[in-house]
Amino acid sequence: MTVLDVLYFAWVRERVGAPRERVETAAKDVAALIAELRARSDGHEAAFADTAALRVAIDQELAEFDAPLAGAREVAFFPPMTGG
Amino acid sequence: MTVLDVLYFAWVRERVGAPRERVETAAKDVAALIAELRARSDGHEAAFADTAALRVAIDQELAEFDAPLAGAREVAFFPPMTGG
Amino acid sequence: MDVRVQAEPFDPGTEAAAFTAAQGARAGAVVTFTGMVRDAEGRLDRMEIEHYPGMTERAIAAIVAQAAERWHLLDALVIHRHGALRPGAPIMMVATAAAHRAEAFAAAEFLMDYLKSRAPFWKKEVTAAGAAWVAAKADDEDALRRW
Amino acid sequence: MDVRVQAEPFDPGTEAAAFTAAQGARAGAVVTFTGMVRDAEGRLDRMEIEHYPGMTERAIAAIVAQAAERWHLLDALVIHRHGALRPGAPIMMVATAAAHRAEAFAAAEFLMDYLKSRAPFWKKEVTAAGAAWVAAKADDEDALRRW
Repeated sequence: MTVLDVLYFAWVRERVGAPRERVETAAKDVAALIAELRARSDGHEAAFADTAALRVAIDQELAEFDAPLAGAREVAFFPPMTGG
Repeated sequence: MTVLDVLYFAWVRERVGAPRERVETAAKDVAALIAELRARSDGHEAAFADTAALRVAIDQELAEFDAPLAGAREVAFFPPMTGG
Repeated sequence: MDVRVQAEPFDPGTEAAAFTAAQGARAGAVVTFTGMVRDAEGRLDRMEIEHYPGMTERAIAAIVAQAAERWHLLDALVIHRHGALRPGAPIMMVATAAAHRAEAFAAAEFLMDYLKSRAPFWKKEVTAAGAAWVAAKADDEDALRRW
Repeated sequence: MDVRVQAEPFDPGTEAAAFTAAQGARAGAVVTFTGMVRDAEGRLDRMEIEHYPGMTERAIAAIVAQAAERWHLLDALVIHRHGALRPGAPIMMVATAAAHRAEAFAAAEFLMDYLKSRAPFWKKEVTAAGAAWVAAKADDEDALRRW
């Protein structure tokens, strides 16, 4: 088991109801972590209902859903970015 | 016969030795006018020696060498432009 | 190369003047882009911009380094605000300096395309009728493919 | 739409600030280009720019009108100096305002490409070794073909 800081932004944050949480997990990759997070609350379930609408960053670098979590300390979930 | 204001810019002006002159001519088009101008002096001859290096404007609009001069009042000769 | 992510307003003209003056006679071309809070219909109360502190600065620095190398930039500047912004307010600006215009233009467009879709900012529009997150545009994703 | 052909210096930052502020909340994007007298090797005494009074203003106004229509510009500005300019001095600037960035960028690049090859200016470089007219580049002529 490792402990991750999980961060949420924009409407993902609003649905989850918190900007961040500490999560103890044995998930091997992002997809497995999502499966665990969804079960936490109705808000989490709503946030992760459509993963095609989500982006993920591991330790502040954009990543794919099958990216391994080995060594990760911070995982962030958010919608497609709208900067500029 | 009509009277034209003929203007020269950049190295065309320097070779001709004057920025403008009034020219009485019966030339039907730009090419015919050039043939007349070349005979005026060695400077003119040098300025018009390579017409591929020249551009022409009739009444302040870019034109081709076969453009008719009917109705024209001002004809300008210059090298390719280097603005910006 | 200068990257600033800030809540405070900035003045694009002052920034453009300082950036241009700093180039001396090495640069032949400076391009600036300024993005403003648009509100053509006058229905917007404010734009709220959220970002991911830490990742934002890293992502922008990486994009700027890539642009600088690819187009031999003499200098580059990115300023991006977060927080609540009023209609008409400058959101962000990019400036690029290069020997020739083609490089300065290409680098500025590249930076904009990447900032739109790869820097962790999220915009929310707040009107009298409520608040809504701005959706990412397929066009913006497509724009990245040309580079 | 504003076109200025002048011997006097101008400050690109001041112009950019005024141009941006004038757009209110209609425009989402402002692009500026500033061209400076480049002298990377420090050998230039000055650049002398000759133009064709009358035709210059007509040609630029025509180019600006074309850009404004094609890219739905909300505003455009062209300033171009003539006379003797020192290394590092701004020669000219273009500013475009549009709803979205793609239009503002395309219009600014189009204006630059046309000003390079279709506005009657001629540049002469003066160094300690003498003076030479700047030759037009085949690249600049090619750049027009993309529009």
